Order: sequence, then structure tokens, then C-alpha cells
Amino acid sequence: MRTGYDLELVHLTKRYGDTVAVRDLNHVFTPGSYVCLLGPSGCGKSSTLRMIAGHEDVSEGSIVLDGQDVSTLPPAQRGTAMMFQNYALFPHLSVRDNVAFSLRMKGEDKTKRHARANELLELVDMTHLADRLPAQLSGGQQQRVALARALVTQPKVLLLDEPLSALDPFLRIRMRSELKKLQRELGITFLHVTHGQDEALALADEIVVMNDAVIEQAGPARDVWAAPRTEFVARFIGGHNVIALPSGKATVRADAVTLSDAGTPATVTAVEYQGASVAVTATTESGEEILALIPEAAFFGSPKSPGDAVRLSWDEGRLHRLTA
Amino acid sequence: MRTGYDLELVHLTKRYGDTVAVRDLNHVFTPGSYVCLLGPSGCGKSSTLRMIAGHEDVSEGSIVLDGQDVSTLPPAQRGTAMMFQNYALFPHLSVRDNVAFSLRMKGEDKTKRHARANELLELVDMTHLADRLPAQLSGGQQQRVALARALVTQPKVLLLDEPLSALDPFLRIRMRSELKKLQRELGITFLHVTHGQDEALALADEIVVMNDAVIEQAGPARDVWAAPRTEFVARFIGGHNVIALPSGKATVRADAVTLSDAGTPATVTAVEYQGASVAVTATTESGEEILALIPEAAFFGSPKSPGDAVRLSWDEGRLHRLTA
Amino acid sequence: MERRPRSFYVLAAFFGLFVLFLYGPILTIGILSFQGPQGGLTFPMNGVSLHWFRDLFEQQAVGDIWGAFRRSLALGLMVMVTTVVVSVMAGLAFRKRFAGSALLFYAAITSLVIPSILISLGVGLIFNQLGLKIHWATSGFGSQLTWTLPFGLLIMFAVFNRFDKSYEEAARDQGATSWQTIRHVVLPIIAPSLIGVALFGFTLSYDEFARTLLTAGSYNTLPLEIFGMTTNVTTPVIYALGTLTTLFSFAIIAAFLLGLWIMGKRRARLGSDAGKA
Amino acid sequence: MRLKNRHVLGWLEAAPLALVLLAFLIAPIVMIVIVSFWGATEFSIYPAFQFDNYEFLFGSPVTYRVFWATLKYAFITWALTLVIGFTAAYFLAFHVRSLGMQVALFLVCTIPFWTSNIIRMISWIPFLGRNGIANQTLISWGVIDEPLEWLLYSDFSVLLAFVHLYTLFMVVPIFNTMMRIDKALLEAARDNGASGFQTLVHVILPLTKPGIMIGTIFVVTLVMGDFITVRFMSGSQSANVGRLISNDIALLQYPSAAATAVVLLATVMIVIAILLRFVNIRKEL
Amino acid sequence: QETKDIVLRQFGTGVSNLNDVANKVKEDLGFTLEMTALDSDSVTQRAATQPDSFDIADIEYWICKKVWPTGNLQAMDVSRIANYDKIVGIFKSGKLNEDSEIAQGTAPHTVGFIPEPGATTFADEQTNWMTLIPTIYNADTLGIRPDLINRPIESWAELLNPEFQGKASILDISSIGIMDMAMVCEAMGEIQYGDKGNMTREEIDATMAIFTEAKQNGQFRAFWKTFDESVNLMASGEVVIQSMWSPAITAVKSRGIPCVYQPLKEGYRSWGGGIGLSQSLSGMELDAAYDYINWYLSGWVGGYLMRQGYYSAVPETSKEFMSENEWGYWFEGKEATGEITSPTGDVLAQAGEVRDGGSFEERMGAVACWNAVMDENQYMVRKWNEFIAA
Ligand SMILES: Nc1ncnc2c1ncn2[C@@H]1O[C@H](COP(=O)(O)OP(=O)(O)OP(=O)(O)O)[C@@H](O)[C@H]1O
Ligand SMILES: Nc1ncnc2c1ncn2[C@@H]1O[C@H](COP(=O)(O)OP(=O)(O)OP(=O)(O)O)[C@@H](O)[C@H]1O
Ligand SMILES: [Mg+2]
Ligand SMILES: [Mg+2]
Repeated sequence: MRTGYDLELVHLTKRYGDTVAVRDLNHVFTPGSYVCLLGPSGCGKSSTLRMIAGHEDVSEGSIVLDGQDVSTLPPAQRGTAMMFQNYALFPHLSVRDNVAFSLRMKGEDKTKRHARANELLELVDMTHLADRLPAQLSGGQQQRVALARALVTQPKVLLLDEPLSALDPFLRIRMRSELKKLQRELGITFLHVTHGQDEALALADEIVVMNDAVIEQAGPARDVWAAPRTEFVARFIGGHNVIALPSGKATVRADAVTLSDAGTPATVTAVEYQGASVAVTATTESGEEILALIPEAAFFGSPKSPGDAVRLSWDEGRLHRLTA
Repeated sequence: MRTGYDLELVHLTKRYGDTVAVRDLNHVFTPGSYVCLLGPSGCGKSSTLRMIAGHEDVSEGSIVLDGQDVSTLPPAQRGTAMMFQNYALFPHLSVRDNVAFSLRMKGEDKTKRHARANELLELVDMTHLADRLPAQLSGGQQQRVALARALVTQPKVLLLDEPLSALDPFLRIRMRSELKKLQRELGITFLHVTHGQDEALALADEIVVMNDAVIEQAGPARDVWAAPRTEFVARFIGGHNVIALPSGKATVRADAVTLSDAGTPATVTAVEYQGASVAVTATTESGEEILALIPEAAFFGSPKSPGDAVRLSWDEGRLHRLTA
Repeated sequence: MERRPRSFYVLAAFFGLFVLFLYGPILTIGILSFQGPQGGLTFPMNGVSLHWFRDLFEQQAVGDIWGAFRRSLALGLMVMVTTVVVSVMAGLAFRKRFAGSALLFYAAITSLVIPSILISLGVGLIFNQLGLKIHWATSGFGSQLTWTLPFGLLIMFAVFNRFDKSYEEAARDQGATSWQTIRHVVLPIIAPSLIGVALFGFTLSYDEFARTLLTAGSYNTLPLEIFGMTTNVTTPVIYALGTLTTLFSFAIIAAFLLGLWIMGKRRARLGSDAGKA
Repeated sequence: MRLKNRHVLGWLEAAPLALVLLAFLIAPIVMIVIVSFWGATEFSIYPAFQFDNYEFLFGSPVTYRVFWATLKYAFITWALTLVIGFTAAYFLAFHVRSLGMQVALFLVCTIPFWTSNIIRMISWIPFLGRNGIANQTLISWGVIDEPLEWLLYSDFSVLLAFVHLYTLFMVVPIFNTMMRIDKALLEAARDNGASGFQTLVHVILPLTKPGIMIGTIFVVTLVMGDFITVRFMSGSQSANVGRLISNDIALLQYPSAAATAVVLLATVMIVIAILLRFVNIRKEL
Repeated sequence: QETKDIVLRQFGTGVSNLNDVANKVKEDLGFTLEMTALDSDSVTQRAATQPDSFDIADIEYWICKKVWPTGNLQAMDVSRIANYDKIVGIFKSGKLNEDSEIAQGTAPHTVGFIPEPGATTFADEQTNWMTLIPTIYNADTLGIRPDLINRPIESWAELLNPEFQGKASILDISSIGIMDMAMVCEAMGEIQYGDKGNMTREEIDATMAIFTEAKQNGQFRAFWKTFDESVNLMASGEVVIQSMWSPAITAVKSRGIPCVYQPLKEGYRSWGGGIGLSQSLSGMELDAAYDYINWYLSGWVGGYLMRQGYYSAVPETSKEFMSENEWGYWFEGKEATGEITSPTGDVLAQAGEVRDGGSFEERMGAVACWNAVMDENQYMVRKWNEFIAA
């Protein structure tokens, strides 16, 4: 297990003409951790990642990796490697040649580079398909090859832009556990862009939530979930209700809301079965939408349908005051 | 609210050359319900849907709608309407003209068809954008237009092929509740193809799980979840463990598995944080992978990391024997 | 097998007629190339023989078919290579949206739409006024390029519009220099389209008449030679040439398709269980 | 810094194209424009600045007649190639299923073009002539008693040759555009009750417009610039602008040819400029 | 530099740019002659605008009238031409015999000489400086398909006879076509020309008006521009009467299709070609060119061309390269005593046949006009364009 390297963004800004895609980011990523960059579409996640990778010029500020400002270096000299959304495997090269590509560019001879490529294919368990072309692989297999290719350069930081979005849900869940496992084995920083909060929660040691070109909140996954700092974060990561109290806004987790005899009166507007639990959405008299996550057994003990009147209650202690 | 119509598949088979894409399906869909057709990639979902819609010839068997065999009728005369995966909005026509397209084909005059189109745009809350071109709409807005266009023909059955897969997760969740609401209002059958089991569970009154060209199991969402009939179904809908017992295979729900002092010894291989709960995967000594869904609070009471030894236990009463 | 709609058969018949129409002259040429030794360029047939095919390989009374053919072939290949290289370079350049690209683009469009004879006339005049020597490999070559390059450029636009930029980024990420990226990634990926550009370039050049008319200099290209030959008695030997050309093209295309088929087979064998994760 | 780099690299890469166009397109055009003001004797041209060539050009009824004939040829050829090309492209794009087959069929269409156009034009005579295959066949079928004279050396034969030569230039861009139409749109149309014909008119045709425009640009300019086809196929009996120019060139009347050329170029450019208003070529490729 | 390394580039129409000649040159003289055949428009082009692209130009006399003033050609020193004295009078004085009448149009002798080297104007009479060395020439008339016409044709006027509506043709080379037209109009009695070879604008207008009307009435099947076209038109039966070149008629005949070179009472329209030297020739190349010219006139080429139906500028020398039968048939207009074959071996006539038009004297003695470049040439050309566009 290698040690992690420090990756730091300093006043990082990106402009496209008049649009500011990334505004003055300052952040130190925990070394050797799995970081998820989460946010809605267009919030600047890809731009940030691509600046770190060196595929996009930095408008202002700098990117510091392992103590060195890398923001003007070419991609290959930064110590980063990128895995692309559609994997961008070279379609004319075999799996092995794809993985060995960077070595070939460096002029290493064939036996050496094949040996190294085979090592990495071993790592991602793809040795048996080393002679295939990318088009002859399934999505999951392609992803592993892309990973091997990115890792062959022994990067300090691996950058992944929505690496799972091209997969079907079944495969997505399988691959994400493989990603996580690999990160833990390698001990390097993975910086993973996604707009799925479940994915972020499942994978991340550290979550960075972006919105509108800035970081809204960053921290360990559990902290962000437990204590969203802003209404946006609370809503975006899901499973939270934001309610207006006289003293300001607060959040309460959906699984902390119960349907009971006492409490705020509301009307059920939607019921979604989720297997182990049921998501009941209800609208209070003041027009607030509140989501309650009821364990399956409890729900079917007294089932509700849209239109039914219910009373919602929660433990005051589980209210979390929003700081911003 | 209209009454539902019966949709029935009788020995429905589809062959492409030598491949059998759909094999001898027999099923009566519950009228007026939201049906999800769930299954892994390539199992024949789209083929089934497209045969019902009339975009694919039936190789054998027939499709009966409202008592009439429609399998040789042209799409527009079947009483079905289809919403396409990427919506297939005509890019050269305005939103209103898209919706009014079928009326124009029938030769209705302009005022009439515009009036009717406006009605449907009202229904999907898109009246204010009626004059835009599809390219000027966001994904969610496009979806609503596609819905309006499909509904303008007053179909008895609405067919949807992965209608949500083009949307980002945030929007996906919003749009699925809208779909569900609309179905309830209209009271017609929605037949929705997906390969996301969460989507299917959330939406469906009835789930039809397909695998390898045949129906593995069909029934109310809750029944399928509670009692998967086959190992495939159990694994595919997720949240279930399949364990081999001396008497045969059985499933146990992941949320029924607890980490305790007694029970089957196992080693933790992965930990995924899911917000309200934590998914712990552990491998038993016999090599079986078991997933345990532990409430967040309980987990962080005594957190586990990959590599830790744990003991897994479950209530015998929650074991569900697989019938096939 | 799925049923075909009736429109398919109607359209297939139409397409068949269209192809037949395209081949009308070729069929006439084919038949008449078997004229007897006394036969002419028109019907009636004056016996049947292979005389003209034999004659094709001997010296003609007038002109030098094979010399012209060699020149046309050489010129075609020159134009082909230049077109491919220059179009690719320009295609790459246009992706950078450099200052002045719009101007160059309109120049290319102009080049495409300008009547051929104007190029011929203009180039002829310029060489004349500058006292330069007109030659098929200089002025003729340049004039043909004004016709093939815009086509090549348009094809390159089509290619690069569909080209996924992330391939290049991936290559850069892997430490490839700009040149290595082009050499090892871009070119191999767009290679099939380059074959198209090459084929287009060669065909346009090989059959070019108007642009070469006043710019070929002392020696004729094949179309000019054939035109020149019509100033004396032309024999069915030119038909024999046409027939051979057609047969030759068929052979090339058959070989090409066969190659594709074999490659497809090989791939299919290698990847027969693809898609199983 | 990077920005400048990009431009410099772009210029370097575009330089060969730019140079070729400068030397063999821009310079010749400039030359033609200049020479169009020059004077000519029976045997040579001399620098001058006079409007004689234009005066004569615009003063002659022939000019108008010939330009009109040229536009007429262009228009009719356009209409024919459009109908035929559209239908052929439609068949290739929507009825031929495998890409391999599409490529094969397309290649089959290109083979005739490897035989020199001059040879092909000569061969129309035995095909369409008084005693040609066409007439003989029709007579033997009893369709006609007398050979049809208008098959050859007529506007018919000129248009036939144009259609023969240029339809493919219409097929390619239309096919290209059609291939990019999402097949789901056609199913959506069918789902909405459109008949095959209605789908064609209301969905395919509007979506194919850019391809049609590009094909139109090709065909119109090719026909307007042609001179050899008209001469061969009309038996020298019809004229278009290209022939006027080539006649002038043959008689060493370069300034006069240049003036005609300038007017022709202007006409073509105007037509193209109008067409380009309807389509962004770069985006549509 | 050795003789065998010398390469001379000659261009001209396919009529006389024959590969056999180049082969024979290599054999007899040792240097290489490269032959390029072009269509007649390109020939003018090339001679006038691309002096570097050739060493020897094989052009017609009327083209010479246009090209000479460009200075692209250099005059030839008559004293270096061995057989100068034997060149027929047409090219020197304009008269075949002492008592011949000089025909109208651009007769070869009018553009055959210049006063001194470097001059761009022509001399009125013979000088020591020749522009072109005459090579071949002939008299043209109407060619007809006797099998499809079935009656005697005697006058140029028949070309516009409505009987042949849709089956007639003339040349689309203005300098030649206008002379055919003039012959027809004169024969019809519609126009009396002052000088057909140098028409006034009124005469041009009147001539064009008659032909334009005929064209619009569908008199013509097609116009032709190249030798080959005229052959194909005639051979395929598209046209039954057209102004035609003598060897083209021979070519039709050799395919077994009856075709007659029809002598007409108004006489012939004649043409002549010659070779000129590029201004840039000098030194050994120039010497080689003179060798070539002298060789050209020394008989082998003459015989070769005569056996195709053309006339040689120096018939006497050609005689040595022809059999008696051939000489009698081709030159003297006698009955063939045996098979007559072309230089390439095609049988052109059987024993007992007589050449249409008779002997050299009969043909060339009855020339009414030459292909011409007139003073009003530019006007004529414009009118010609109008005629084509009509
Ligand atoms: N090349 C570009 N030119 C101009 N604007 C751009 C460019 N790339 C991105 N933008 C803009 O910058 C903003 C941020 O884009 P970015 O791609 O970083 O978002 P994202 O968070 O990755 O979104 P998504 O989840 O949709 O991928 C957006 O408003 C986008 O429109
Ligand atoms: N047009 C076709 N020709 C040949 N085989 C086909 C065709 N369409 C589908 N198939 C095959 O039929 C089977 C079922 O395909 P279908 O599209 O119905 O699957 P699906 O369940 O919709 O999959 P996905 O989730 O990937 O959309 C697959 O094996 C597929 O390869
Ligand atoms: Mg992004
Ligand atoms: Mg599908």
C-alpha cells in the first residue's frame, strides 16, 4: 500500500467566455481517500476534474499535487490519470495494447510493456481477454480495461468522470464495489465525479458537494449525510426533509419521520415501494412536502394511499439545524 | 377515471434469425395498472414491448387487447401508444405540433388539433413552452412532451421503453413520481420497461421479471419482493441473499441479517454507506457472499471495516424457500 | 426472416433501374468492345472478336493510351495522397477554430462550386503571364486539387464531427505527444474514412477533364488523350479500355468486400462470447 | 499563451490547404477578374482597363438566352436528380439493413465513374441513336414504329447525361443525412398513425432538408459549370455558359471568356449564397 | 549531346500526329519525336499560349494566321529546305498551275511567308522565310450515304434541302463552318458574296440568318467538331449528308458502310496543314527539326498520308513510296488495278473502283475557297455563338 499524496486546489477558477464554470475553489483532499465530487448537472464537476487532469486550462488559481504546482504541466507529467466516461478505449488496439499504450509512447520495448500490461490486467482480472478489441467487450469489461490503462502510469491521483453512468444498474452496483476495493488496495486518491448521491454515499470516504460553480459542503460521507450544511445539500443528497421552523430552517431525515396519531396533519401525495421500506410523500397544510421512509412491515401494518390523511411526527432531537 | 382494458399475451414468441428473443410468453396484465417489465440487458423486454406496440412482427402467438387480437394491426390501430427511450420528438416541429402530429395525420383541421394538443400540454403542465422546438427543452420537459404526444391518441395501453434512463438521477426520481401520478389519473395500463429494480419497485403495481426470453415471475411488486420465486429473481431485484440450505435454496432479506455475537462466522469484504443504512458484504467460510443491511445507528455503534471477522445471524422465520 | 413491406420491392426495383441506368453506357461499351476487327464505335456489330482487347496493348495509330494512363494513374495517386494528407491536416486545423478559419472555409466552398473551366482558364492565364511552364504534374495537379481538397475537407468535417475528443485526451493523459496522438490514435481511428477520401480523390482526379484541359501541358492525361484521339478515327479500343476498367474495378471492390468479410469472421470468432461480463 | 499556440498550430496545419487554394483558386480568380477588363486582338491579349467585354456581354441577347438555358438545365437536372437521388438514398438508408450492404451497393453505383466520361458519352450514341439499342428494343417490342429522334442530340439527351453524371452527388449527402435520422422517429410517426407516405412527407423530408441542400449545391454548380456534356450530348446544337466560355477560349478571346466567367461565377455564388442561407454545411456533415 | 538523346515534342490533331511517323523518325533520323494528339480547340490554344510546351506545332494555315503574330513560332529558312522547289504551287503562289484561279479565304500562300525573321506580319509573296512547312491538305465537300439518299447530289445547296430534315450536319468550328455555309448560301442563290473568305458583316448576318432558320426547323441532326464524330454520325446513320473530310469518308467506307465523297458543281472547300517550329528551338534541336522537315518532305510521310486519302505537299517524292496502283488510284484518279489498303492494312477499295472526285488536279483544281480567318472574325465568332445558342 502506497501512501497518499496531497491534492490541493487553491483559488481554482474556470471561465468559458462569460460563464464561470468553477468559482474560486479551495480545498485539500484527504490523501489516499476515495473522494466523490457530487452535484447537479452543470455545476462544474467535470470542469474541475478536467482542470486537475490537465485537459482544460486553469483560468485562475492553481492545483497543487504533492507540494508542486502542476497547473501548467501537461497531463502526463502531473501524476494524475483519468478514466473517461465512455472509457475512451482506443478502438483499433487490443486490450493489451490499450493498457500498454503509455509505455509505447515512452518508447519501452515490446516485451517490457507487455509484461507490465499483463500485470495490470491481472490486477483487474482481465488477462484472459487481453487480445480482444474493445468493441468485443461488455461495458463492465471495458471499464476494467480503462482502469488498468489509467493505472499503468502509476498515478498519484486517479480521476474518474462518471465512470459508472454507462453501465446498467445491476452492473453499476457490482462495478462500484470493485472500484472501491481497488482504491483501498492501491491506497492512492480516487477522485470520482458523479451526480448520483447513492453512488457517492456508497463509495466515498469524502464527499464534496458542488453547486453552481462552488463547493457547498465537503467532508466525510457520514458527516455530510448526518449534518448537511445547506438546504441545497440536504435536498440533493436525498433522504432529508427541510422544514421551516420559526427559528430558521432545519432538516430531518426521512427515516426519522413516522406516521402516527399525533403530529403535523398532512395528505399523502405519493407512495413508493422500495423493498425494505416504503417512501411516503405527504403535503402538510402549510404546503411543505415531507418524505417519510417507513419500514415495510410498519407500512403494510396500516397501508396508506395517495389522498389519505395522516399525521407526521418526528423526534425533536433528530432535527438538524441548517447553518447556512 | 377510465376503466382499464385487458392486455393479454398468448404464446408470444419472437425470433431474430436463430436467436429467440422472446419465448412463448403467456400473461394477462392487470387492467388499469402500472406494470413494470424488469430484467437484465438482452432478456427480451424491448422486443416484447415493441411487438405489443406493433413495431416488430410477432413470430408466433398473439397479442389480445380488450378482447381483440391486435397482433397484425398497424401500430396506430391497436389502441396502444408508445413513448420512446429518447422520446423521439420530431426535431423540426414545435412542441404543440409534436403533440398534434397524429391528429394532423388524421386530417383534423388546425384549430381542432391545436385545441386538443393544448389540453394535453395542460395535463403535463407544458402549455407555456408550446411554441418551443424540442431541442430547446430540458430532458424532463422533453419527456413530458413525449408523454403528451403518446396520450393524444387516447391509447388503452401506454408503452414506455426505459423512459427515465436518459435523465440524471435527481430528475429521474422526480419524473417517476409524475409518471405514476399520471397513470393513476388516467386509469389506463402503463407498461414500463426498465432494468432498474428500484425504479420497478417504486413505480409498479405489478412487476414482470424477465430473464433469457421468458417470464421468471410476475405479480404485485410487494409479492415479488417478499417472495421471489427463483434465485435469479431474488438476486436481480436486489436486497436479498440466496443461501444454500441442506433442504434446498432459500432467500433471506438483507435487512433481516444482523451482525451479532453468535451466528455464521464470516469476513467483511465491503462496506457501503447508504445514508439511512449501511450495506455490509461478508463472505462466509463456505464462500457464500452475504449482504447485511444495517441501520446506520446500529452500524456506527460498532463499525466494521473490510477484513474484520463478524458473525451473521437471521431469524429462521424470515427465510424464504425458493420454489424453483 | 422478417417480412419486407411492399414498398421495399417497389423501391428495390427503382434502385435496380437506377443502377441499370448508371450501367447503360457501360453495357453498351461492354457489348461494343467485342466488335469485329472491322467494327466501329456504333452499332451494327461487325462480327464478334477479342480483337480490340488485343489491340489495346499495342500501339495505336494516334496517341499513347498507356502513356496517358500511366500519367493519369500517377497524377491520380499524387492527388490522392495529397488530398488525404492536406485534408487531414486541414481537418485537424479546423477543429482548433483558429483565427481566419471561416475565411478559409468559404474559400474551400468557393473552390467546390466554382465552374471547373474557370480554374482551367485562370491557372492557364497565370502560368502564362508569369512565364511558368504548364505541366500536368504542376499546374494540372494544382488545378485538380482545387476540386478534390474541398471534398476531402467536407469528409473530414463529417469525420471529426463524429470523432470523440476523449480519445485524444486519453492519449495525452497517457503521455503521448501531439504528434504521437495523431500518429497512434487519431489516424488509425479515422483510417477507414481516409480510405473513402483517398478513393474519392483518386476517382475525381482520374476522370477530371475540364480542370486539366488547359493546364496539362505537353502531355495528356487519359481523358484528354481519349478526347484527342477522337480527332482521328477512334476504334472500339477505347471501349475495350472501358470494359477492362470496369472489370478491374469490380475485382477491386470484390477483393475489398472479401477482406471485410474475412476480417469480420475473424473478429467474430475472437469475440464470440463478448458481452458476458 | 496556449491560446496563441492553438492559432499558430492551426495555421500551420491549415497552411497547405490555404496555399493550394491561394495559388490555384484565389490567384486564378483574381487573374480572371483582371483579364476580364483587358483587351484582345485576334491572337493575343493586352492589359487595359476597359468595359468592352462586359458591354458586349450584357448587350448581346445571346448572353441572356444562354444564361437562361444554363439555369434551365440546372433547374431541370436538379429536379430530376433530387427525385431520383432522394428515392435511391431513401432505399439505401431505410430499406437496406446492413451497413456492409449499403457500402457494397454504393460502390456498385460508383464503378461506372471509373470509365472515362468521354468514353461513356461516346457510348450514348450507339445506345440512344436512331439505330441504337434503345430504339431497336422499343421497335422490337412494338412500342414504336419509327425510331425516336429526340433520344439523342436533344435537350433530352443532355439532361439524361447530366442526371447520369450527377445523381450520385445528390445521393451521397441525402443518404448521409438520412442515416442520421433516429429510426425511433419513424416508429413514432407510425405510432401516431402516419402512413408510409405521410411519414415521408412530414418527417423524413423535413429532416433530410440539409442533405438535399448540400446535394443541390453540388448538382447546380456542376451543371452550371459544365460545357463538355452539353456539347457532346446536344450534338453541339445547344449552348450553355460554359460553352460560350470554352468557345471564346478556343478562339483566344480570353478577356471575353474571363468576363463571361466572372458573370457566371457571380451567378453561381449568388445561387449558392441563397442555398447556404438554408443550411449550415459544417454542422450538417 | 547526341542525336539519339534529342527529343522533339510535336502536337497537333490526330489527323497527322501519327505514331507510325514518330517510329519512322526514330528509325531514319535517330532522334525521338513525341506526338501529342489534341482536339482542334486545344491545338490553337497550345500554339498561341504555351510556346514552352512544344517544339513542333502541327497546325492548319488558318490557325497560323492567328498564332503567328504571337511570336511563338520561328520562321524557317527556305534555303535549308531541300525539296522546297518541289512543293506544290498552292503553298507558294496560291496557284496549282499557271492558269489556276486563286481561291477565296485564307489560302495557305497568304500566310505562308514573312518578310524577314522576327516579323509578325505576313509577306505578300514568296520570301526566304516560311511560316509553316506544308504537310497535308485536301479538298472537302459533302459526304453522303448513297444507300439512304438514293439519288444524285450535285450541289452544296442540298445540305439545306428539307428532304434531309434531321439528317444533315455541318462542322462546329467557326472558321471552317462559315465557309461551308457560304458555299451553301451561294449555291442556293440566296447570297452573292464579294469575297467568301472575307465577308462583310451584312454577309455574315445574312448567312447566319439562313442557317439559323434551318436549324430551328430541325434541319440538323447534330454538329460535329472532331473527325471521329463525323465518322460516327455517318456510320450510325444519324446523318446522311454532311460536310465531311475525305479520310473520314474513307473511314466510314472501311467499315463496310457505303459513303460517298460527293464532288459538287460549286467546287470544294479546301484546307491545309503545316508544321511550324517553336520560337524556343535552337542549336542541335533546331538542326534536328530541319532534318525532320526535310525528311517529312522526302516522301515516306507523304506516301503514308496519301494512302489515307490526304495529299502530300510534295507529291513527286511521295510517289516513290507508293505502288503504281496506289499512285494511280489516290493521285491520278485512275481505276484501281488491285486492292487498295490503308497504311495499317485495312482494305479501302477493290480493283476497278475509282476515287470519288477524281484526280489531284480535278480536286485541288476545283477549290472554291479555303478555311478562313476573316477581318470580321470576332464578329463572325459572336454570330456563330448566337447560331449555336439559337
Ligand atoms: N467547453 C465549454 N465551453 C463553454 N461552456 C462550457 C464548456 N464546458 C462546460 N461549460 C459550461 O460550464 C458549466 C460547468 O460544466 P461542467 O461540464 O463542468 O458541468 P458538470 O458538473 O460536469 O455537469 P454534468 O453533470 O452535466 O456533466 C456549465 O454551465 C457548462 O455549460
Ligand atoms: N433487430 C434485431 N436483430 C437481431 N437480434 C436482435 C434484434 N433486436 C434484438 N435482438 C436480440 O434479441 C434479444 C433481446 O433483445 P431486446 O432488445 O428485446 O432486449 P432488452 O431486454 O430490451 O435489452 P436492453 O435492456 O439491453 O434494452 C437480444 O439477444 C438481442 O441481441
Ligand atoms: Mg460532467
Ligand atoms: Mg431494450
